Amino acid sequence: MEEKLTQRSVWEKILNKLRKRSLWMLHYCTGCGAIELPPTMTARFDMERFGITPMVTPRQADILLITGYLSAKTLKRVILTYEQMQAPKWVVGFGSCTINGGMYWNSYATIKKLDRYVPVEIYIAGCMPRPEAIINSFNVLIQRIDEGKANSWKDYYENYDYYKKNQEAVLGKFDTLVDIKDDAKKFNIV
Amino acid sequence: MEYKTENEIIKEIKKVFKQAKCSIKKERRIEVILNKRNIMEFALRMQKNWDFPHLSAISCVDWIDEKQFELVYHFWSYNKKVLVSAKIRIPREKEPHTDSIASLWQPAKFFERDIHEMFGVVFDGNNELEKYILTDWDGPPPMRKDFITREFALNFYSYREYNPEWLQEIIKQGDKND
Amino acid sequence: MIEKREYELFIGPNHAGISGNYSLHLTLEGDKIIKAKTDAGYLHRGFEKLMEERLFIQNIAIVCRICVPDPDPNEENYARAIEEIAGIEVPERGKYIRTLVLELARLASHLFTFGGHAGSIGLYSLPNWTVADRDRIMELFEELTGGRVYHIFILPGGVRRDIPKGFKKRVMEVMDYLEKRLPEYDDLFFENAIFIKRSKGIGIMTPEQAITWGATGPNIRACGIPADIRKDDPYEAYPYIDFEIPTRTEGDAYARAMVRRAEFVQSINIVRQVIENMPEGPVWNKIPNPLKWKVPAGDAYVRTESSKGEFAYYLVSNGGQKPYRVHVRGASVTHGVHILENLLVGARIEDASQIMFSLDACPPEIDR
Amino acid sequence: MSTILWIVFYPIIAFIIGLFMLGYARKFTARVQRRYGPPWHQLIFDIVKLMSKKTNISHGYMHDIAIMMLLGGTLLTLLFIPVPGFHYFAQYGDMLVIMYIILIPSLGMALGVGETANPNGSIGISRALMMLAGYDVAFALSFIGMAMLNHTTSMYQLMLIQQQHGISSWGIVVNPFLGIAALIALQGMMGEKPFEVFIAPHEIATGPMVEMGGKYLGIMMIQHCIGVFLEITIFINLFLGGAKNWIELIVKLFVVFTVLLSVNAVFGRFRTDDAVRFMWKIPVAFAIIGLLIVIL
Repeated sequence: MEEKLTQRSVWEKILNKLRKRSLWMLHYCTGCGAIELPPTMTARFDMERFGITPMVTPRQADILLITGYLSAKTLKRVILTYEQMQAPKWVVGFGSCTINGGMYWNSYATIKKLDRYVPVEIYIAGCMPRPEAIINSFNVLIQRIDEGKANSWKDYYENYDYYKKNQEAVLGKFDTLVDIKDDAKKFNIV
Repeated sequence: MEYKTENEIIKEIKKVFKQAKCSIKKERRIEVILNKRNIMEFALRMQKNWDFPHLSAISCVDWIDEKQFELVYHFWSYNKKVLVSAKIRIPREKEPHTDSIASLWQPAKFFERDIHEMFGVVFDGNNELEKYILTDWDGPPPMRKDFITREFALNFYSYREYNPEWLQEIIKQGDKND
Repeated sequence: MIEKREYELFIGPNHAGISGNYSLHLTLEGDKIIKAKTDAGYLHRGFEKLMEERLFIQNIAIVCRICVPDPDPNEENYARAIEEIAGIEVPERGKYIRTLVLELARLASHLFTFGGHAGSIGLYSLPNWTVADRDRIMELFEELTGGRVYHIFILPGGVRRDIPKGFKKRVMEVMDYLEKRLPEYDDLFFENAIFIKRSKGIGIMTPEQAITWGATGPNIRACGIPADIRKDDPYEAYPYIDFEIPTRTEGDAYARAMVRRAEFVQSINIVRQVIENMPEGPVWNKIPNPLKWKVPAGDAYVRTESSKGEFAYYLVSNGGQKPYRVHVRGASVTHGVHILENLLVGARIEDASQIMFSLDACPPEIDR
Repeated sequence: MSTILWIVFYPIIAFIIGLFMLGYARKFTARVQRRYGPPWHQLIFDIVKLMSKKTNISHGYMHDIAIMMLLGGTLLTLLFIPVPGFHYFAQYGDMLVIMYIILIPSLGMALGVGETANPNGSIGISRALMMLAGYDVAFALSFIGMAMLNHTTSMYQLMLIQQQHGISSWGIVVNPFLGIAALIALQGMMGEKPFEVFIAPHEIATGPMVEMGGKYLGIMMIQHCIGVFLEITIFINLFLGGAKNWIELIVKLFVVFTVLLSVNAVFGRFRTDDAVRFMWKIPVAFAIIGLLIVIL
C-alpha cells in the first residue's frame, strides 16, 4: 500500500490542517489493551488536548481502536462497526496481538494478522502499549493526516474483494447490510 | 486430632455413602471420590443437611489415557470453613450423559453449560445447554485432549511472513555449528 | 386491555455502558426490562487450552492476562496451586510481598470500579479523579515489577525480586495521598444526592438469593454476609494481619458501592501493616531448573479474594512438564451471567449499565 | 438596508459566540476534572472535520428535511430575540411567539431521528419530548410572572424597562423566585446534567444523535452552538436586564453559562421520570411563590 498522495489541491491542504485536530475515537474496548485507554482519556495523560474524545456510536467516530487480540466472534462485530463508520476512518492496532497473533499465536479463537480483515493505519508496539505510546501514535496519525498520507481507508473501498475473501475465510458467509462498492461509487471514493 | 471439623464431615458422609472414599488433603480441604450415580443425592444432602451452601465450581478433567472424564464438584461451607471436592468419573464417549444439579444450584447452570460447550458432556435435566461462549465456533469441543490447538491455528489462520536478512544469517550460522 | 408491545434492544458489545466486550440482549416493554439474556464469548482466547500446551514456567507470563483490571490474583492462584502440589514452601518475606502486591491490585481495581460506577450514572468527573489517582499505584507497580498492568511478578516459590530501596517510603506516601483523597470522593460521589437517589433500591439481592445464586466478594458482603476468603480460608500473610470485613445489609447498588469504599479503607491499613512488619530474609525459594521441571502428580483447588470476588484455580498435574488441566473459576462467572440476568428483570434501561458496574462483572473472566 | 445586513450577520455572530461558549464549556469541565482540556476553538476543528466527511449516510428524504427544519427553527427563533443593535423583529413578535417557535427544533429532531429506525434514537426522542414537557411548565410560569410584573408580554419592552431603571428593576432582583425557577428550567432546556436524559451516552448511546454522522452531525453541532447562545440570551433578556452593548451581553452569557456548567460538572443524571418529577416539583413551586408575590 504505497503512499498514494492525492493531487493536493490547496483546499485539501487547508482541510487537512483543520481536520487533523479533531479525531473522535470509538469507545469500543475489543481486547485487553482497553484498560490503558481510561488513563489516556482522563486526568493524567488527557488526550482531549489533541481534540481526541471517545464517541459512543460508529457513525460519529473516526478512529477504531483494536486494542489487543481479536477473537473471531469480535471480528464479525468489528467488521460491522468498521463498515458503519464514516469515510475518512482509521484503524489503530494495539500491541503485538494485532501484528502477528502475539501471545495467543497458537489459539484457535483469535485472528493473527489484523490487516487481512480491515486496513490498519498504525500499529503500536507493546504487549499492552502504555498511555504514552498511545498518545505518541495519535500524534503520528495527526501528522500523517496533515501530510495527506493517511489513506488506508481508501484501500478498503478499492480492493474490497480481498478483504471480503479473507473475512469469509474465517467467519463464513455473512451479510453486513452495507454495500461498500455502491458507497464507493456514490461518494466517488474509488 | 487437629482436623476436628474435617473428620466430623467425613463421618457424616461415610454414614450415608458407605463406599465413598474420603481423605483430608490438607487443612480445610476434603476429597471425596463417589460413584457417578449418587452425585445428585450427594449434592442435595450437601445443600440441605450438611450446610454447604456455596458451589464454588464444577471442573472437568479429560483423562484421555483412561478414556474417562472426571467431574469435580467443589462445595464450600461458610460456617464450617471447609471445601469438599467430590469427584466422579464418566466414560469418555462422543456425548457422555450425567445428571445435572442445575435445579438445586444456580451457579451450576453456567458451569454445566460451559463444560457442555468445551467437552461435549450432556447434563440431563439442564435445558439451557446451548452454545454460549463459542457461538461462532463450529469445530469439535475444543478443550478435549485430542483437539490440538497449535495445529488448528497454524493452518486455519494465516501469519505474517517475517524473515528479514539478519534473521536468515543467524539461522545459517545456527545450521553451520550444530 | 392495553395491548402489550415488547421490543428487543441490544446493549451490544460496542456500548459505553458495558464494562468490557460483552453484550446484553434485553426484551423491553417501554422502559422496563422484562427478560435479559447476556451474551459473552467476545474475549474468548481459550486460556485453559493454551496453558496445557506450555511449560509450567511459560504459563506465568500468560496467566496474568486473564482478568485485566485485577491481574494479580491469577498469578497468586497459579503459583500457590503449584506450591501446594509440589510442596514448595514460600519464605516469610515472599508472603508479605505477595500480600502487598495483592492489596495494591485491589486498591487499583476498586478505584477503577468507582470511576466505572460513577460514569454509568453520568458523573464523568469521578472517573477522571479516580483513574488519575490509580496511576500513582501503577507507578508503584512499575517500579516494583517493571510493568504497569501485567506484573508477572509472583512465581511458584515466592516473588521475582525483593522490593527496591526507598520503595516502602513511596508506598506509604501513596497510601497517605489516597487517604487524603477519599473525603473528596465522598463529597463528589458517595454523598452526592443524585448518586444516592439513582442507586438506592436498584438491583436488590436478598441474603438467601446471594447465597443460592453464588455471589461472592463485595456483592455478598453487601447483603450482610461477612464471607471473605482472606478470613475464612486465609493464605499468604493474611493470618498475621488484623483487618475487619465491612458489610452492609441493603444488598442494592448503593450498598455494593459503599462496601467497596469501606474495603478500600481496609486495604490501605492492610498495606500499612504489611509495610511496617515485613520480616527480613529471602524472597524466593529456588525451584529446580524450570525448563526440565516436572511437577509431581496431584491436583489443588486454590482460592483468592480478588476485588471482584472469589477467584479460584483448579490445577491438575500428571507429573509431566506441562500442567495437565487448569480450570479458571473467575469471580464474575456468577455475577456477570445469571445474577446480572436475574437482577435486570424488572429494572429500567437507565439502570442496566449501573447494575452491571455495581456487580463489577469483568467479561474476560467469564470467557477466559 | 441595515436590517438585511443584520439578518445575514446576526446568525453568524451568534454562531461564533456559541462556538466559543461551547469551547469554554469543554475547557471548564476539563478543569473541574483536573485535566487540561481542548483549546478554545476546538469546535471549529470538529465542525470542519464533520463537514468534510466523504461518506454521509442519509436515512431517507424525511431525515434530510428534518435536519433543515432543526436548523431553520433555531435561526427563526434567533431573529426574534432582541440584542443590542438589532430588534426589528423583536418589536412585533412577543414572548409567546418565541415560546412557540422554540419548539420547532425539538420537533424537527424528533421527525428526523424517528426516520433512522434505531431503537436508541427513538428512546432518546421520547425522553427529549418528556423532558421538554418537564421544563416548559416552570419556564412558562416564570415568564407569565415577569409579564404580569411589567404589564407587557413583549420581550423587547421588558428589556427596555429593565434597562431604564437599572439593576434594581432586574427580574432576578425584583423577584428572585421567578429567576431561580427560570434558571433551573434553563438547565433542563440546555440538556445539562442532571437533566441530560436524552443524550445519555451510557444508556442509549447519545440518544437522538446515534445515527447522525458526517454533515448531518455538523449541522446539528452548528444548531447546538446557536441554541446555546439563544437560550441563555432569552434568560438574560428576561431576568438580567438584556444588554446595552455586545461586550455586556457576552460577559453575562459567560457568567450564566458558568453557573450552568458548574452544576453540570459535578452531578450525575436523573432517571427520566425523576427528572420530570423534579422539574414539576421544585422550579414550579418557586414559580408559584413568585407569582403570588407578583399578584399580592
